[in-house]
Amino acid sequence: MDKGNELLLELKNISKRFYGSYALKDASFQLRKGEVHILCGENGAGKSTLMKILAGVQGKDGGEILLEGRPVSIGSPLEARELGIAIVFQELSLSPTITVAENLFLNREFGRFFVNRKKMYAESRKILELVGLKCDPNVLLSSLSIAETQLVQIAKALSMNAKIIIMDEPVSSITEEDTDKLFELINGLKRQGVGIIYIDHRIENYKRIGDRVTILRDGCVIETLDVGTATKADIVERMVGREISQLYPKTSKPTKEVKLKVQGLTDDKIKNINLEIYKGEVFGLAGLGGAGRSEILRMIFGANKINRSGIVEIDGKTVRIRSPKDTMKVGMGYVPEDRKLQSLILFRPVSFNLSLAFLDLFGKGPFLNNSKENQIVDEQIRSMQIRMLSKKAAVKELSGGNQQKVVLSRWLINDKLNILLVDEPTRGVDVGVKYEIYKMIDELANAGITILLVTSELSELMGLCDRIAIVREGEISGILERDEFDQTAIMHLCVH
Amino acid sequence: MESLQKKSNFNMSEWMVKYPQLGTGLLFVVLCIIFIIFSPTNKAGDNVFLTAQNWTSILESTAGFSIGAFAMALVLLTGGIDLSAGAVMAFTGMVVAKLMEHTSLPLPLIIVISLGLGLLSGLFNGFIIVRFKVPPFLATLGTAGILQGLGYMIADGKSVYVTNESFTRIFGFGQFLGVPMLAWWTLLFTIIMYLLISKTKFGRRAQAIGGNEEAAHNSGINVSAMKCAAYGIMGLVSAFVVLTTIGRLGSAVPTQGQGYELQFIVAAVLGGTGFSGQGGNVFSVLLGSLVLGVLLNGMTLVGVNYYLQAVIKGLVIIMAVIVTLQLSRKK
Amino acid sequence: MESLQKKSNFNMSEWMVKYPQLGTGLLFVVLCIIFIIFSPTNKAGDNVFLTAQNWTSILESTAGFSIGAFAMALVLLTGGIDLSAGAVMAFTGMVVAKLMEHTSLPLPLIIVISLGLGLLSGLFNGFIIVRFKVPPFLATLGTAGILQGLGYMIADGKSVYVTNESFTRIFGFGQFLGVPMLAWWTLLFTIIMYLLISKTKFGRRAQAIGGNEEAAHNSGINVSAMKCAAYGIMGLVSAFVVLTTIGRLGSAVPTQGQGYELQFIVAAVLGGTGFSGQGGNVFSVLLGSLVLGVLLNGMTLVGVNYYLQAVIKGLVIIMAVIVTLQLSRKK
Amino acid sequence: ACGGSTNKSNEAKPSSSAGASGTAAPDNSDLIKDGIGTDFGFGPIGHDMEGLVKRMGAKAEGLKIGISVSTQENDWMVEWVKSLKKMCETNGLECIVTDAQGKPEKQVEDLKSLQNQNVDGIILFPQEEKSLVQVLGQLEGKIPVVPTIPIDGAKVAAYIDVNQQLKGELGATALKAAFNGEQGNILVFDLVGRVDFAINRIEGFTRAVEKIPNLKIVETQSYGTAEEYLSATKNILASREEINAIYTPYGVSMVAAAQALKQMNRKDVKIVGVDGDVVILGLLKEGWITGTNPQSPQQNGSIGLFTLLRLINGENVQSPVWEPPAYAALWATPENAEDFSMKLWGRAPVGSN
Ligand SMILES: Nc1ncnc2c1ncn2[C@@H]1O[C@H](COP(=O)(O)OP(=O)(O)OP(=O)(O)O)[C@@H](O)[C@H]1O
Ligand SMILES: Nc1ncnc2c1ncn2[C@@H]1O[C@H](COP(=O)(O)OP(=O)(O)OP(=O)(O)O)[C@@H](O)[C@H]1O
Ligand SMILES: [Mg+2]
Ligand SMILES: [Mg+2]
Repeated sequence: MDKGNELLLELKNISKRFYGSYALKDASFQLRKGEVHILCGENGAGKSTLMKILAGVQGKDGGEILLEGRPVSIGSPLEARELGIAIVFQELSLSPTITVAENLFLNREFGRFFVNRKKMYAESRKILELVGLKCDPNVLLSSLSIAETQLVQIAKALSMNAKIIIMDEPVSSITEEDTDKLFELINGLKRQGVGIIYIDHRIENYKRIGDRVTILRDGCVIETLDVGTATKADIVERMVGREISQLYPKTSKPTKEVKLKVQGLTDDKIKNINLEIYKGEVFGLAGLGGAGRSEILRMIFGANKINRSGIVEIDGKTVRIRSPKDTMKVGMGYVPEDRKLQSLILFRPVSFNLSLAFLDLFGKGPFLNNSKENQIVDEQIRSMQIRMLSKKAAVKELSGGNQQKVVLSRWLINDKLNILLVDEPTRGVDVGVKYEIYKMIDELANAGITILLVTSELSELMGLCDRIAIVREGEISGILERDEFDQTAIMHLCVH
Repeated sequence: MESLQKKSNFNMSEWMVKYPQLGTGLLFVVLCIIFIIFSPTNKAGDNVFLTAQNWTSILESTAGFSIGAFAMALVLLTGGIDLSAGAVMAFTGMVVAKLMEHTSLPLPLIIVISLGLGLLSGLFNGFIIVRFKVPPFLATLGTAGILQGLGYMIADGKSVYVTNESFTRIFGFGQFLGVPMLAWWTLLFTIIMYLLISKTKFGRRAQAIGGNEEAAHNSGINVSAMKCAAYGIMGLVSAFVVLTTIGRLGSAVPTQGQGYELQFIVAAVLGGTGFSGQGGNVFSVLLGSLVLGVLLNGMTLVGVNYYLQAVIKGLVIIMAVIVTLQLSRKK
Repeated sequence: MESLQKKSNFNMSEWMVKYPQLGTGLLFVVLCIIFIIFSPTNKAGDNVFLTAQNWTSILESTAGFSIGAFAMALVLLTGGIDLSAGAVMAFTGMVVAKLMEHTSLPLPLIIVISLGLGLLSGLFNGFIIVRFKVPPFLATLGTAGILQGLGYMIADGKSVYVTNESFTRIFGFGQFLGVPMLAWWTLLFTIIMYLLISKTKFGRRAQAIGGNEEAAHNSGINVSAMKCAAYGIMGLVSAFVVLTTIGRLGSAVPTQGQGYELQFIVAAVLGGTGFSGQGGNVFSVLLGSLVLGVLLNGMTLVGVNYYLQAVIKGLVIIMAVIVTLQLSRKK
Repeated sequence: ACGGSTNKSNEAKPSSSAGASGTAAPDNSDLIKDGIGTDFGFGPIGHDMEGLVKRMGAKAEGLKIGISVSTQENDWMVEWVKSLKKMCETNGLECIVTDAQGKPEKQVEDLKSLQNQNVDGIILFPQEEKSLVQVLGQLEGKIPVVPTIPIDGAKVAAYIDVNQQLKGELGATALKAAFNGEQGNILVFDLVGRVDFAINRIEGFTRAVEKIPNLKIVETQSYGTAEEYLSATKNILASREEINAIYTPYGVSMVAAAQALKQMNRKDVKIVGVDGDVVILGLLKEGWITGTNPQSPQQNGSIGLFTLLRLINGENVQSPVWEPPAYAALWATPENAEDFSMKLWGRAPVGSN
C-alpha cells in the first residue's frame, strides 16, 4: 500500500458546544500516514478545540474518532498518549516549578518508584539537542525564556514516539532559525510515517511543510485543499469568507518632528540604546528572540522597575520614568507581547479591561460614572468590531484576535495618545484580524501618532514601517530606511 | 432531554452570574426557616427566633464580622490575605481601653489615635508585602505575632474595664431609633465599602490587581500603593471593629480579636469573594456574615451543644461554599 | 564598581539557587550564637543552651513541627494549604487516648486506627477540594471545625490521661542509643519525606501540579488523585504528630494541635517552600522548624519576657522570610 | 477593721465543707503551727515567710526558684506571678519565671528548661493538669515541685489543695438565700476545655443544688470566648425564659454574663460563681452579680512558696497543704465588694467611681 495514502486518523462529525453555542459543528477531518495536515481558520474557528478533543483534554458532545480504522474513545490525556497521540499545546503547558528534564518526562518518568535521574538527564540532553536547545536539563523551567520554553514543549511532543503529533501554533514564539530547524524535523518525521496536524496563522509557512490544508470557519469544516495547488488567496478567502487584496495598507508618512528620543538606555539586558523617532512614524524593531526588543519597549514605557539608566525625551522634554504612570501621562501607550499574562484581567468582562488604564475618563474624583463608561466602551467595541457572546462575558472567553483588539482599544480610548509601543500585536491572530490591525496602525500613524513596533514577522515590519532598527544582543546593530528594506540585509544585521 | 437540561441550566446559571449573592441568600433563608421551626416559643407565645430582641442580638453579634469581612474582601480582591486583623484588634483595642481609663484625652481623639494605629499596622503589612515580596500569609502572620505581643505588653496581660458609658453605648449596646447602634454601623460600612469597592476607581483598580497584577501594572496602576492601601484599610477597619467588641463587652481583654481574621475570611468567601480577585460584592459578603451570625444564634437558641455547634458550623461553611460555587459556576 | 557588584551578586545568587537552605541555615547559626552568648550557665559552669539536655529538649519539642511541616510542604507543593492539620491532631489524638485507656486493643492496632482516621480526614479534605473545587483554605477550615468539635465530643471536653509507658516512651521521652526517640522519628520522616518529595515520581508530579495544574493534567497526571493523596498524607502525618504530643505530655488534651497547622506552614515556608509549588526541599524545611524550635527554647532560657517573645517570634518570621527570599531570588 | 467583713463573708458558707465535698478535711495545722504572720486582711491565718527564711539560714542563700505559669493572659495569673516575684525578691531569692503561653507542651518544655537551669525548686501553676503528670514523674526526686492546685495522679513532694467543691457549694448556698424559697432555674456555664477545677466547682455546685428543693439546673452550656458567652447569655435568656440564675465557675464567663445582664438591664437574673478581679467586683458592686468567691492570687502563690521553702529546708510537709478555709470560703457581695477589691488588688473595683 502507498504509505502516503494510508489513513491514520479520521474525525467524523465532531461537535462541541460552549454555553449552548457551537465551537465545533459536525467537523470531519482525515489524516494520512506521513502527512503534514495543516488546520487553519480565523481566531475562534475551533482549531484548538478540535485538537484538545483529540488530545483527550476536552470532551466532545458528538461525533466519532477513528484511529487506523478502529473507533476509539479518548477520555483523558493519558489515553491519548497511549493511543500514540502527542500534542504541542497553544498555551504554555509545562510546569515552571520543576526542571526541564522533569517536564520532558512528566508522568512517564524512568524508574519504578524512584525517578532515575541519570537516565532522565541523559535522555533529556538528547531530546533537547534535537530541537537545538542548549540548556542544562536540570535547571528549573521557570528560568527559561518564552521561546526556550516553547522549544521544550516541542521537544516533549517529539520525544513521545507518537504516531500522530499535533502542533498548535508551535512557531508563534520561536525564532526563524528555530523554525527552520523544526521544519526539518517535521520533514524527517514525515518520512518515518508519522502523521502531523499543524496549526499556524502564517500562511507562508504552509508551503514549506504542508501536504494538505483543512480550513475551519465558525466551527465548520469548509474545505480540504492540497497545499501544492492552493494559493494563499484561496485559503484566505475560505477562511474569512471574503477576499483580502492588499495585505499591508501603508499610506502614512512620518513628519520631520522628533517625537520620541531615547539616549543611552541601558539595563542588564540592553546596552546604550539611542533612537530618534518622528511624529507619525511607524518605527520597527527587528531582532532574534531574546535580542532585547521587548525589553526596550518595557524600559521606555517604564514597565520594568529594575535599575536603569538613560534618558527618554518626548517632544524634547526629558521624562522622569519611575512607572508606567509617568509615561502614560505624556500620552504613551503599551501593548505587551503576551496579552494573557501582561494585559488582560481574564475573568473580568470586556468593559472592565477596556477602561482599566484610563479610569479618569469616566468621571472626575474618586467615583466611576458607569453610564459614561458604558457609552465610551460601547463606542469602542463598535468601532473596533470586537466580537463576543455577551458584554458581560469574561474576556478569557473571547478568541485571541478579539482579545488583542481589547488590549489595543484600552489605549485608543485615550484621546491624548501620541506614542504607542506595540509588541507582537499579531501573534496568534488570524489573517482577518491581522489586516484590521495593520489598517489600524496605518490609521494611527496618519493621525500623527508615533508607533514603535516589535514583531517577529519580518514581512510585517517591512510592510508597515517607515524605518527599522535591528537589535542584536541588546544593542542596536543598524537602522534601515524604508527604501533600504531587504530581508537578507536585516537578517544579516540580526545575526552579525 | 437535552433541551430540557439546557433550559434549566441556562436559567439558573444566568441568574447566578447576575446575582452571585443568590446562593448565600438561599442558605440564609433556609437557615432562618429551620430555626423558626425549631425555635422555642416564649411566654407571650412568640417564636423566640423571630423576636425583635433576638434579631437585635443577631445584628449586634454579627456587626463586627460583617464590617471586618468587607475590608477582608478588599484585601482578597487584591490577591492578598490578612491574618493579622485579629491581632490589630487586640493591639489597638488595648490602646483605646488604656487611654480611655488612664488618661483624660477626649474620646474622639482616642478613637482617632486607635484607628490611626490600625491604619499604620495595616500599612506595615502592606510595606513588607510589596517591598520585600513576602507572601501575605506569612507577612501578616508575623505582624500578628508582633501586635499580639504588643497588646499584651500594653495591658500587662490584664483586661481593662471600660466605664465610659457613652462609648459602650455608641459602639456597644446602644440603640438609635429603636435599631441597635451596631446595625447602624454595619449599614454605614456596607454603604461605604460598597461604594469603595464597586463604584470607585480605587475599587476597580483593586479588582484588577487581584485578577492580574502584571496587567494592572502595565495599565499604569500603582500596584504597590494600592496593595498598601488595601492592607491599610483592613487595619483601620479592624481597629474600628474592636471598638464594637469593647463596646459590647464593656471591657478590653488581651485575647480580643483572636480568630476574627478567619471569621472575616469565611464571611468574605461565603459572600462569593475568591482568593484571586473574583467576586467582591459587599452585599453578598454581608449575607455571608449574616449566615454565620444566624447560624450561631440559632444553634444556641435551639440548644445545640457547643461541641456539636463547631461540627455543624464546619459543615455549613463547606456546604455553603459548595452551593455558592456550584450555582454560580457556569457549565 | 559595576563589575564588583556583579561578581558578588553572582556568587551569592548562584549559591542560593543551588542551596536554597543557606538562608535558613544562616539564620539558624545566628540564633544559636546569640543564645550561646546570652544563655545562663548552670552550676557545673556549663552554658545551659549547649547542654545535651537542652538539645534533647529542643529536638523533642521540634520533632512534631518538623514532621508536620514536611507534609505541609507537600501540600503547598500541590498549590494547596491545609488548615485542618491541628484539628486532625485534636481528633485522632483523642481517639488514640480513649482507645488506649478504655479498651484493651493492642497498641499497634490503636495506632493504625488513628493513622487511618487521620488519612481519612485528609482524604475528606482532598475530596471536597477536588470534587467541588472549594478553595483549600476554606475547605480545610471547615473540616477543622468539624474535627475539633468531634474531638471535644469524644472526650466531653476533658483531657485523657495516658498511662501506657511503652507508648509514652516510644513517642515521647524515650531514648535510643542516647538519642531521643523523637529525634529518631524526625530523622525517619526526614528521609521518607525527602525520598517521597524529591526522588519519587509521586513527588515530582506533585510539584508539577503546584506549578501549573493544567499542564500536569495535560500530561495525563490524575491531578485529583494526586491532590487527594497529598491531603491524605497530611492527615496521616498529623495523626502521627499527635502521637508525639501525647507521648510527650502523657495525656491527650482537647485543645491539642491548636495552631499547629500555622506552625507547619511557617516552618515549611521558612524552609523555602512557596505557595504555588516552589521549593519543597525537605532539609530546608527541617532547618526552618529548627529555627523556630531554637528560637522558642532560647528565648525561654534567656528569660525574655513572655509578651516580648511573641513580638520577637513575629519579627524573626518576617525577617527570615525576607532573608530567604532576598538571597534566593535571582536578580 | 477587717474582721467585720470576714465574719460577714463567713456567714454565707457552710460551717464545715468536709462532709459535703467528700474530700479530706482541710488541715491547716501545719500553717497554724508556723503561725503567725502575714495578714492578708481576711483573718489571722497566714504564714511567716520571713521567719522561715531566717530559720533556713545558709540554706536560703543563693536559692534559685523556678516559677512555671500557665499563661499571662488574665489578671489573676499576672498578679500571681507578680506577687511571687515580689515575695522572692523581699526574701533575697533568685527566681526564674517561665510562661507556657497557654500551651501544655510549652509548659512541659518550661519545666525541663528550669531543670536544665538547675533551679532548687519549682512552683507550678498548671495549664492542663493531666499533661504534667508525666514530666512531674521525671522530675520526682530531682527537684521539689509544688503545684499550687492539685494535679491528679502527679507525684510531687507536696501540693496545695483548694477545696473547689466548697466553692461550688458556696454558690448554691448564696442562691438559696437569694431566692429565699422561690423557684430558681439555673443556667450553668462550663468551659470548653473542661479542666479539673471547673469540673469540681460545678460538681460541688450541682450536689449542693440537688439538696435545695427550690433550685434546679435547667441548662448547661460551654463556650470559648467572652463574646460567645455574652451572646449566649442573651440568646439563652431569651429562649429559656424560666432561667433566672447563672452559675459561672470562672471569671471570663462571669464578666460576660454580667455584662449581658447589664445591657439588657435585668437584675432579676442572679449570677453567682467563682473569681473576683476588679472588673467582677465592679459589676458585683453595681449589683449585676449576686455574689462570688474571689480568689486571692497572692495567697495562693504565697502558700506555694512557703511550702516549697519548707521542702527545701528538709522539713516534713504533709501533702496536700490545704488552702486555709478562711480563704477558700471568702464570699463577696455587692456590699463588701469594695472592701474585697482594696484588700485583694489594692485598688477600688472598676466602674464604681
Ligand atoms: N473552555 C472554553 N470555554 C468557553 N468557550 C471556549 C472554551 N474554549 C474555547 N472556547 C470558544 O470556542 C471557540 C473556538 O475556540 P478555539 O480555541 O478552538 O479557537 P481557535 O481556532 O484555536 O482560535 P485561535 O486561532 O485564536 O487559537 C471560541 O469562540 C472560543 O471562545
Ligand atoms: N517579561 C520578561 N521579564 C523579564 N525578562 C524577560 C521577559 N521576557 C523576556 N525576558 C528575557 O529578557 C531578555 C530579553 O528579552 P526580550 O523579550 O526583550 O527579547 P525579544 O527580542 O523581545 O525576544 P522575544 O522574541 O523572546 O520576545 C531575554 O533573555 C528574555 O529571556
Ligand atoms: Mg487555538
Ligand atoms: Mg519580545
